[in-house]
This record gives sequence, structure tokens and C-alpha cells, in this order.
Amino acid sequence: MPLYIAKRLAIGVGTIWAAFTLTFLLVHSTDNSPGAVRLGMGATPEEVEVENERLGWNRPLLTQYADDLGKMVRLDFGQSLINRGDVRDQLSDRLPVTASISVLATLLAGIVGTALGVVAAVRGRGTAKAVNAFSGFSLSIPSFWLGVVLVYFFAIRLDLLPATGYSRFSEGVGSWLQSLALPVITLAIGGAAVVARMAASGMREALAREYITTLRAIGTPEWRIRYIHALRAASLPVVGALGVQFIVLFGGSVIIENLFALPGIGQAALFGATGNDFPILIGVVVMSTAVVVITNLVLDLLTAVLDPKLRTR
Amino acid sequence: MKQSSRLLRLLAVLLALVLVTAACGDNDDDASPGAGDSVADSGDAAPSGDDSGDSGDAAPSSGGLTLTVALESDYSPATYNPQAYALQQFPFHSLLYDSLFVTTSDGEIVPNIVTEFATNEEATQLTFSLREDLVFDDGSPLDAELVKANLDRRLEEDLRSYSLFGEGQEGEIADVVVSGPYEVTIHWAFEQGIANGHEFLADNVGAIVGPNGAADSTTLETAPEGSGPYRLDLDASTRGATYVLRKWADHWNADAYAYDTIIFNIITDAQARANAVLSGEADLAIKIEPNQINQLESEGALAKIGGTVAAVNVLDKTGERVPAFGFVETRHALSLAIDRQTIVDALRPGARPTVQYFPEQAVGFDPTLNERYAYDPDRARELLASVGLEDGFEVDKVVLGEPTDVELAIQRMWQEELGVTLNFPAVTNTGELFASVNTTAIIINEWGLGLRPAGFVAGPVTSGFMNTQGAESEAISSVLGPALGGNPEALVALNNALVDEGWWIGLYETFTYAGYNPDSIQGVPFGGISGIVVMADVEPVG
Amino acid sequence: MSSIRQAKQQRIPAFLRSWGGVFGAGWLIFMFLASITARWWRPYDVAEQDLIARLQGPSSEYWLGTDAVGRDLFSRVFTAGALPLQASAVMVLVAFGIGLPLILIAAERGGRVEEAIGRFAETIMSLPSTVILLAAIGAIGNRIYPVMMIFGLLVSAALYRILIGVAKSSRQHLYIDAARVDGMGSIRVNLAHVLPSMARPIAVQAAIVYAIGLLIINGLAFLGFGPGEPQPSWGFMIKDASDNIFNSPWMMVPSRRRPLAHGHGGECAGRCAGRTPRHPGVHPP
Amino acid sequence: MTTTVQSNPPAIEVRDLVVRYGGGRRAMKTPPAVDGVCFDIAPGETLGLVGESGSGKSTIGKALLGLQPPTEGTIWLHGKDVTTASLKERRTLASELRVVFQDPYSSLNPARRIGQTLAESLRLIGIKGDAARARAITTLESVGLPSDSIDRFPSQFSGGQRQRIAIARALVRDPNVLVLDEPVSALDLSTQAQVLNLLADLRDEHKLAYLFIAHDLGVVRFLAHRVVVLYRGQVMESGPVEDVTSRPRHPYSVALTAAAPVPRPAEQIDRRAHREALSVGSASTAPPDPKGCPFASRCPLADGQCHAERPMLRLIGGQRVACHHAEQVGVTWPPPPN
Repeated sequence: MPLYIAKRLAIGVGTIWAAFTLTFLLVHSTDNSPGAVRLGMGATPEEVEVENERLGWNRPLLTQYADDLGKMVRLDFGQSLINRGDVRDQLSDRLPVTASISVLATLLAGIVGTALGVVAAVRGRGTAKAVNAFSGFSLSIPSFWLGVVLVYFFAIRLDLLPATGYSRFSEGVGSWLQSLALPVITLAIGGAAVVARMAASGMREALAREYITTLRAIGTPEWRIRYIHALRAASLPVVGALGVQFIVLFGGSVIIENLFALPGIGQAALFGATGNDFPILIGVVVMSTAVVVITNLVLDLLTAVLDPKLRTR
Repeated sequence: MKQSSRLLRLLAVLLALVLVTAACGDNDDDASPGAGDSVADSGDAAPSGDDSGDSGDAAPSSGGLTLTVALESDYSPATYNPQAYALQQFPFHSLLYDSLFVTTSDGEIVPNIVTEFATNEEATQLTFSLREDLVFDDGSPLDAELVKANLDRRLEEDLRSYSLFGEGQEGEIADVVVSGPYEVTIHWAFEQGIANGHEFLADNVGAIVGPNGAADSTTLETAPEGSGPYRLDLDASTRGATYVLRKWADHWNADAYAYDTIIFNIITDAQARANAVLSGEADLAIKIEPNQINQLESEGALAKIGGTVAAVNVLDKTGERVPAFGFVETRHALSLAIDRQTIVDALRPGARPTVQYFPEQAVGFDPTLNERYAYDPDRARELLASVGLEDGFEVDKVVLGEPTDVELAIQRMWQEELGVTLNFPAVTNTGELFASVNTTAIIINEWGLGLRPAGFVAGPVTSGFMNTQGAESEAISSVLGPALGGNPEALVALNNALVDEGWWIGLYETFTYAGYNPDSIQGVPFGGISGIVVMADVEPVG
Repeated sequence: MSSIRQAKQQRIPAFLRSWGGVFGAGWLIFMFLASITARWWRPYDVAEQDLIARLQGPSSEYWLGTDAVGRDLFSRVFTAGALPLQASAVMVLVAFGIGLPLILIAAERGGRVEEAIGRFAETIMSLPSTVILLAAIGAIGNRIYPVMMIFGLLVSAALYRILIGVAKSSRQHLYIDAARVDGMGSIRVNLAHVLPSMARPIAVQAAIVYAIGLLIINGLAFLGFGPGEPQPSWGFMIKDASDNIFNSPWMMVPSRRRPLAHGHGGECAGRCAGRTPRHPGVHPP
Repeated sequence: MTTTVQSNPPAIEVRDLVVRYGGGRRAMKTPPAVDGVCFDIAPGETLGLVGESGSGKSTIGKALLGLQPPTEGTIWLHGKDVTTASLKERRTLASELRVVFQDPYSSLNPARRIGQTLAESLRLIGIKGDAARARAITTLESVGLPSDSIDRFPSQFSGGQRQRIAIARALVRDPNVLVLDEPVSALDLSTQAQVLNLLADLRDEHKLAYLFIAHDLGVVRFLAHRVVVLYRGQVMESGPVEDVTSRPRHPYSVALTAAAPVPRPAEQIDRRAHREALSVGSASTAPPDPKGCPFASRCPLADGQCHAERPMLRLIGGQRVACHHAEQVGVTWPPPPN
């Protein structure tokens, strides 16, 4: 087990390194320079050159890479080129928002998806078809379209939920949940569709196993067979799928945050992209990757707990 | 598919119900619809400073009122220095900084931290005195030395609000003299003097930053340093997204501000901004786009203020760039061929067609002008024929990126009615765009003329970038002097002259729109027709 | 008799043996052809406007209605397809171009080679792709083809994870060994035997990945990284529609139809190509 | 054994073959799949290679065919060292050394017509088009299939027919050595007999040498001249097929003989009872003591010596046996069937 964790950790560190390197290369592969971004349109080439010199942009690429990598290890992403603020501080302000959305969406997708999957597997063909149709439909609609429609109905027409804005957890769980309800639902529906499919096939497989027949033969109540024994067996691939789902939903929150005006990482990524704010871009990528890596590590451990075969490793 | 979409709807409702019930679990009235929420709750958002210094008579603020404002962009993106921004951003900075003079919601410019001011006889000097009880957080005073230190940075390029004090500009300052501990004298560079010079020192231009920021602007990049009625709660704020301002009870004018907490949420998406007001998350949304106007208007949550005029501005008055423009008949024909009502109805709902220069609310507005130059394509064709241009001609309008919808509409009208071809050569940066005024015949723009429309004529229209040819018009120059002095008849005459000479082909007068929640605030106090919301005058309902 | 029919079916790809698959594949092909040829048959130019007829519903004149400046949605919808359909195809090519060789090498070599490639794929897979794409746009600008190629690189890792098992089990076939005993070279074995035996899962994944590519492109356009106006893009049309949702809610319908139908087409063709993939792996955002 | 005449080298000669799966340090810890195996096959001779699954018999076949590189040892084909033949060498080699696999369903690419499969093999030695087609038809006919088989897909044939196709595929290059990797174990009994007869006929007709891999001694007895019994990658016993099957000298061979299926149910029951009486345990997953006899943990005769000392192959009677107690086997043990 410790070896297993160490291995996962090593992969996680590798992932963060890869994210950093990829973004670093992207940023350095352009004609644009941080000096030009920082000084804006009015600056002369000479001024831009001076500013680039000051920012260390003209040093050899490898020197900059080593330097930036060292800083990244200390979680120092430098200053934003646009608002001059410390990138780490700004992003750590925003991280809880994105994390809340994607974690809640993943949970919701997991719960709703599993429920749908189980229902599809246990009930008749009609239900299975309906669930299948639902998941096919939700997989193919863009989340941003869904978001617009949900806002229109639930926030504007029915006035049930807020359309925009984020209320901090510390300001009350109720308003926190309310402010996240629509974005989370928007994001979760696609994920629920995927989970539903996996849960349904896992459930069907589990119910077809021999030991289930044995349990039936010895008179175990049907609900116990379905919801205790079969579900436990089916939950393993679902938990595995949630890891992938989390990555997907985390990425999806970029669009959703802008739709719902939530001050999260995705919004920062968008601002960074439109403003060519290189430090923000690198910071966003590295920190998002770190979140994804940590979440996946947790899910891996959870899988290990659920799966006795892995525990011995 | 129909079936599955119904299923989806059902599912969405169920999910929403689950979450709402979860949300209701700990707070019963949270889910109640309507606007009361944002005003009534957050009792824990009491001001952090103790209010022992100032009296307890700050009656309206005792309830812990919160005002939530949705902004279309970050009003303080690069630094918290108000002098680096334009008037448009002042609603945000006005709460953090004291300004020498301010614009009220009546549109008047009045002293704020100035107690009294005077202009000398020749109008070359402006002397004003400051309140003596103004302090910053670190205890340093806001005195004459500091005001001088602020104004002495006027030549710094980054401090955009000071651009009018620069060399050759309409408000060039020769010197700032400290004439007493709390008394400052400004020497204007113009020999004729400036009669209402104090108006230059209003709002964002007159905002005074603290001693550290005045010494080194970069200190303002991470935190504001102002003596205003509110302090920025840096911990509760997220740069670029949310700014939380807490009232500072010790401020000399604290009683004038109704809210204990003001939250600015940056919502760049136009629809999301409108949604925020409609669903009650924001009490006030600054800048509403044309697409959202109908929606907000039907819910009774729209405020608007006029004063923005769109026009085709003729740069080539001599015909040396496009010979056809040498004839005043051509310019009139172009004006008569524009169906302004259709443009307004289709593309600028809520705007008002106009051919003239002065906004409806400004002195100098002349309703007869709109009748004289009303849409008349037949007359337009006649005019063109009269100068031998019945086959039309070609003219360029340089655009940055893509032409606007209005420009596309005008292109079509000129083509169909007159056979005049309007081309849109594109440039990719503003430098090129600005340079094009030296070579092209027309520009099309919306001008926020604000409070001093005549000054704009004296500046850009006759002697600035709109007249790089140096064209002269007796009709205009003869009335410009008295008009600048505020003579109503001269203003009307100036307006007529601009249109009759065909220098100014008005299109429509439009509005600045703001959305608000009528259940929580009384209305949107715009500062005159400047379209800037006066935050001090935003009042809660009841 | 039955064996003859069986033999004939052998030549028809599996996913075309169900109506859903035929529909999905047919729809994709139709949209692809219609979109890239739209410039020759569309009833109106994409920039042509009719201010009087703005924000109209479907009519005989404007089959899908008009947008906020009175431009024909039908012409715009179809014209808008060309770029995402092509860019997404490029993305799929890049993804398989990188992924398939790695998959084949890993499956053939096994052992440490497979482990190393697997680690690499796992690393790439854990990257939050949307954020990376935004960073790419921020760095190299709004250039859809290079950006989608980067996305292809990210997707190739997911493909690896899904298809490596298929490739390995495909190599278990004794006819692969038989071909090697024949003296066939590694490349020829892969091209002649391994790849064809993976055709079905590859088709499934290609369809899914293609649909995801479309959704990503439209998502980026929704965020404002589409082709510049007046060039139409589906994502921007949704944005436009959402800005006008009060004035004309129906605009959401035609603007949604394309991405939806595409997602669905890919999804359908993919699903029908085989059974639902056990581990879908790649999903739309 | 090594008294081969220079002018007439054995078809196959294998010396000290060791095969380990995987690479690196971890592979060195696990016992090799094949551990020091030696044998050779004369031209026209059939050698049976017997052992239960996991005994390494298929691995030996793969090593011969170049599908699994040997870790140590040498393989000669007609006196030529082919242990590490390059792909190019393999291609010429492939004409001499062919294979028939166990599973006729997996060994033919279902997407290709029979003709294509045969032609593919021929194309590699430069025979194309009509010449290839003609040769393919001849070969198919020689294994008892109609000539129109050439345009059909594998799915249109039964298991036995497919195995004939597989044999045709092996023969189409006109080889002189065939590796038969359990060629009939996937077939039903009547088909087994047909295929075995076909193989015997072809051997006689073409003077083929067979390495016949099987997991029971029954089918080996029918076809092979000599037999090698393999357990955990090591040779337990080898010798003429009659000697080994009728008078096995190794306890493991005894168990294998008893396990060979017999077509008569009554006898099958007797055999099973007998096998149980042998009390030979089933294969355990625990690795055997590297120093001792690999079979010791299952062997009813095992004693301290067996666990401590690995028995060497000894010549006893007609066969070579690797057992400390070989003399006992067949004399005091096992108890006779009742």
C-alpha cells in the first residue's frame, strides 16, 4: 500500500511538471512578450525591450525554465502582468469556488448517475431505454447551452435560484449551496449521463454473477441483493469513472463560471487568455492540475479501500 | 428526442428541488424569491472599524445594509490609483477616495473636500481651501502639500485622468502652488484663463491619493490608499471578480452614505449582468446592453440617461480626399438618405433619431433641425444630381476589426438610395485607426458629449483630429466664442451651423442604461447626463 | 445459406448494421458535406442583413429565422459548420496519429516500454484540458487549428488508455503469431492484422472524440474565441441567442440544433458501432 | 544423443534453453518459464512435448518460432544457429519451419479470405498473383478441402476445417519442420482423429519433422516417436513414446498417463479413481524450492533429498528420468488399479 501511494504520488508530481512544461513552452513559443502585455498598446518597442529585460524575458530559455520551475515548486508564480497582483494569492482566492463547483458536480453526477444506472439495470426495458435516451441526450448537449436555458427558467422565469454570483461557505451553507445550485446542476447532468451508463452496465454484470444467484438461492431479500451486494460490486468502476469525471467537470467549469459570473479559476483563465497574462496562465494551469491530481489521489485511495485486491499491493 | 427532453426537464426540476430543499434546511427564508435578500441579510457584515469616533446618529446604516453592484468590467484592473482611470470608472473609486470636487446627481459640479474656492479676475488662477480634518489610515493628513504632490504627477503617462493638464491641452497647468497649509493655488497655462477651472478638478481628476501612493504609484497596485468613505476589504475581495467595500465610520461625510457594505461584482457577460438584477442578486447593474433592454424594461428595472450622440463626422470638408465631399450638397444628401428611424427601431431600441449635435437635454438643442433634415431619399438624389453625382461615388470608413451593425445598415442605405458605395477597410490596431483621420473622409462614432458639448466643438471638431485639414467655417467660428461662454442663442446657432455646413451628420441620440432592482433601491442617480452613477446618492427603498 | 449472408455482413462495418448508427453516420456525413459546400448553395450571404426582419422566427423566406441584425440563420448555421467540422477532424487525426503508434508499440513490446508509455499517457490524461486550451489561446493566440492540435495531443492519451487493452487483446490472436512466423515485419503485422482487428473500437472512439472536438470548439467560440464576426460560429450563435433569450427565446433552438445534432450524431454512430464502451474515457466538458 | 553425423544434422537441436518472461530485475526473481531444456528432432521424426498448462511447452514452441526470444541457450535448425535470427533471416527460415496453433478460431484472421491468408504467406517469399493462387489451391486440396475454399472467410468453416486450413497455411511454404502447438486439443474427438490422421499422412508424404506439443499423453502416443515430459519448464522424463507411456519412470509421468482421457466412460471412472489414489496434488501457485526437485511439493514420494537436491536426468532403461526415486516408480509405487 505505501508503495502504491508513493507510485501514485510520483505520477502526480510528473503530471504537474508536464503541465508546467507544456504551458511554459506554449508561452515562450509566441511573438508576444510580457513587456508588451504589461505596458499595453502605447509602448514603444524600446520601452517594451527594457521591460522585458527587467522581467528577465531575454535570458536563455533554459535559465528561465530552471528559474521558473524552482519558483513553481515554491508556489511562486510571480505577478500578474495585468493587475500586478501576486498570482498565487489571486488564484488561491479563486480556487475554493472552482473546487466547490467541480466537487459538488462530481458528487451529484455520481449520486444521480448511480441511481439512474441502478434503476435502469433493475427495472424493465422501458426504464432502461428512457435512461439511455436521457444519457445520450445529455452527452450531446453543450453545457453552456444547458446553462443558459436553466438560468432562463429557474432564475429568471421562476425566480427560484440565483443566476449569478458566489456566496462564500463562511457566509452560510444555505446561501453557498444556493449560489452553486444552477452551475452544479448544469455541469453534473453530462457527468451523470456517463456515470449512469457505467453504473447500469456494472450493475447488470454484477447481477449476472454466480454469487448473486447463490444469494438468491439462500433466500437473501431482493433489496439486499440489489442495493448491498450488487451495488457494492458495481460501485468500483463508478468510483474509477468519477476520477475521470472530475477532470472533465473541472475543465467544464471554465465555461460555466463565466456564464454564472462565479469568481473561480476558470474566470481567471479566461481573463488570462484574453489578456495574454502569462503568469496567470501558468499559475492557472499548474494549480488546476494540482487540484486534479490531488483529487485523483484521494479517489485512488478510495478505490483501494473499496477493492480488497488493490489493498494488498 | 421529445420524450428525452421532457425527461430532462423533469430531472432538472427534481435536481433543483433537491438542492433547494437542502439549502432551505438551515435558513428558512433563503429560498424566498425577490429582492429583499441582498439588502436584508448578511448581518455579520458590520463595518470593521469602531464607530465611537463618529456619532451614533448614522441612523440608516445601523441595519447593516449591503448594496450589491454588478459592473460590466473591472473598474480597477491594474492599480487602485483612481488617477490612472477615466470618469467611467469613478463609481468604484469615488467610494475609496475623496475628490476635490464631485458631480452630483443634478449634474452640478460642487466642492467636496474643498471648503471654498475662487478664481482670480483674469481667470488664470484657481485657489481653493481644503477641509482640515481629512486623514488617511496611517494618520497622515490630506493637506495642501499632498494635493500638490498629487497634481505634480500630471505629466506621468500612466495617469490617464490627468491628460487634460498636459502641454497644449485645454486644461494645461503651469504651476501648482501651496499657498497655505490647507490652501492650494493652481496657475493655468492659458493666457485667456479658464473661467470654470474647478470643473476640471472634479471626480476622478480631483481624486487625491495618500502620501505613499503620491510618492510612488506602484504602491497602489496592490492596495488602495484613500481617505474616502469606504475601505476595501482585501480579504473578502477577489481581484477581477468581487470587491467588498466596508464603510469607514470615521469619514467626515459617512452619514451621506446609506450602506455599510458595498459589493462590486464584475459580470462581463451582458446577459448574466441583466440576470443578476432580475433575480435579485444585484441591486444595481451598471451598463446594460441593447439586447437586454426589452427584458429589463418589461420588469420595470431599467434606468437610462441620455447625452450620447452618434454621428457620421465629415473629416474631408474640402473634397481633397474624396472630391464629392467638396460639395455641401453631397453631405446633406448623405444625411437625408439615412433612415434613422429604422436603424433605431431595429438596432438601437430605446435610442432617439437625431440629426443634430446637441443632446435633447442640453441647452442648444433645436427640434426644428430634425424636421429640416428628416429622411427624404428623393431629395437626397436630387441634391446629388445637382452636383453631377447621380451615379454615386465611393468612400472609405476605416474600421478596427469588423464594422458595427449600424455601419452595415448605413452602408446598405447609401448603396440603395444613392448608389454611394461605402467600403470598410480594416486595420488591426488603434494606432492605425487614429492615423486614418488624416486620410479618410468620414468617421462614424458614438460621442459621450457629457456636460460641455460646446467645448468639444472648440476642441476636436474645429481644431482637433476631426479637422486636420484646418477647414474654416464662418458660420461656426462666429458663434463659437459666445457659445463657449454659455449663451443659449449662440449654442442653438452653433448647433445649426454644424448641421447646415454638413460637418456633423447626426444619427441618433442614445442612452446609457443601468439596471436596478426597484424593490431594493430607489433609482439610479446618474451624474447629470454624463451617464456616471453617483454612488453617494444610491438610496435604499424605505 | 446463412453463412453466405454472414460473409456479406462481414464487409459492412458493424455500426452501420443498426438504424441509429446509419442515422448518426449519415447525419455527420451530410452535415460535413453541407457545411463545406455551404458557400455555393446557401440562400444568403452570411453577412447579408435585413434590419427589418431581425430576430424573426422560421419562415419560408428565412428557413431558420434571422439573428439580431437580420442575418439568415440557415445560411449561417451551415456555413458555421465548416470550421469546427474541419478543425475537429484535424484534432482527431492528430489524436490518432500520436495515439495509435504509441498504442501499437506498447502492445507489441509490452514490459517496460508499455509501462513507460502508460505512465506518460496517464500524466497527460490528468491535465485539465479546457484550462490548457485556454492557456494555449492566451499564449499563441486564437488560432483554432494549432489549438485543436494541442487538444489532439491531450486526447491521444485518453485514446491510449482506452485502446491499449483492445490492442493487447488483439495481439493475443494467434493469427498475429502466425503472420510473424511467416516472417512478416512488425509494421506490416500491425497494418495488416492488428489495426484492422481494432477497426470497430477505433471507429467508436473516433466518433466520440470527433463529437467532443466539436463541443470544445463551440465552447471556445461561446467564450469568445471563435472566428471573428461576421463569420458565423455555432458557439457564438448560442451566445448571441442567449443574449437575446428574452427578445426571442426560440433562437436557442436553431443555434443549439447543430452542436446537439453533432454531439448526438457522433455519440450515436459511436454507440451503435459497438456496445457502449465499457470505459468511455473521453467525455465532453 | 549427440551422435549426429555431420552430413545429416537434426532438423531441430535445442541446447540448455532458458526463457524468462519480462525484463529487468523483477524477472530474475521469478523462476524461468523454460529452464535448461535440451532435445533434438531428427528429420522426419516426431517429438512429443507433454506437460500441463504452464509447464513451458508452448514457450519452447514460441522460442523455436522466434516469437519469444530465449534468455539463454541455443537453437539450431538443420545445423544452423537460429537463436537470434534477424527478421530477414526469419523470413527465409519461415519456409522451413512452420506452425499450426491450437485454436483454429483465433489463428485465422476472420476479416480475410482463406486465399488472402495463404497468399500473404507466399507473397513474403515472392510468389504472387496466379502462381500464388494455384499453389494455395493445391495445398488446400492436399489437406482435404475443396478448391473453392479459397474465396471464403474463416467463419464459414467448422473447427476441424479451420485446422486443416491452418495446416495448409503451414504447408504452403513447403517446409520440413512443423511446430504443432496442441493442434487438436480444441477439436472434438472424431475430428481429432481425422486431423491426427491427416498430420500422420502429411508427415509420411513430405518427410516432415514435427514438434508436437500436447498436454496429455494420449494424442502424443498416436503421432510421436519420442516424447519429452515437461514440468515447470524442466524436463522430467524423455524417451521413446512406448517406454514413457507404458512404463513411466517419473511420478509426474505416471500422473499424466493416468490423466489422459479415454473414450470409454467406464474406464474413465476407473482412471479417475486411480488418479485419486495416486494422491498427486494439483499444481500449487507457490514457487518451488529452487534448490530441490520442482515436483517435490506435489510428489507423494518426496523426501528430504527431493527438497534439498535437484535431480539430474539419468538414463534408466530406454528413457532419461530426473527423479531420485525413479527406480521405485513402477515397482513399489503406485498401487495397481483395482
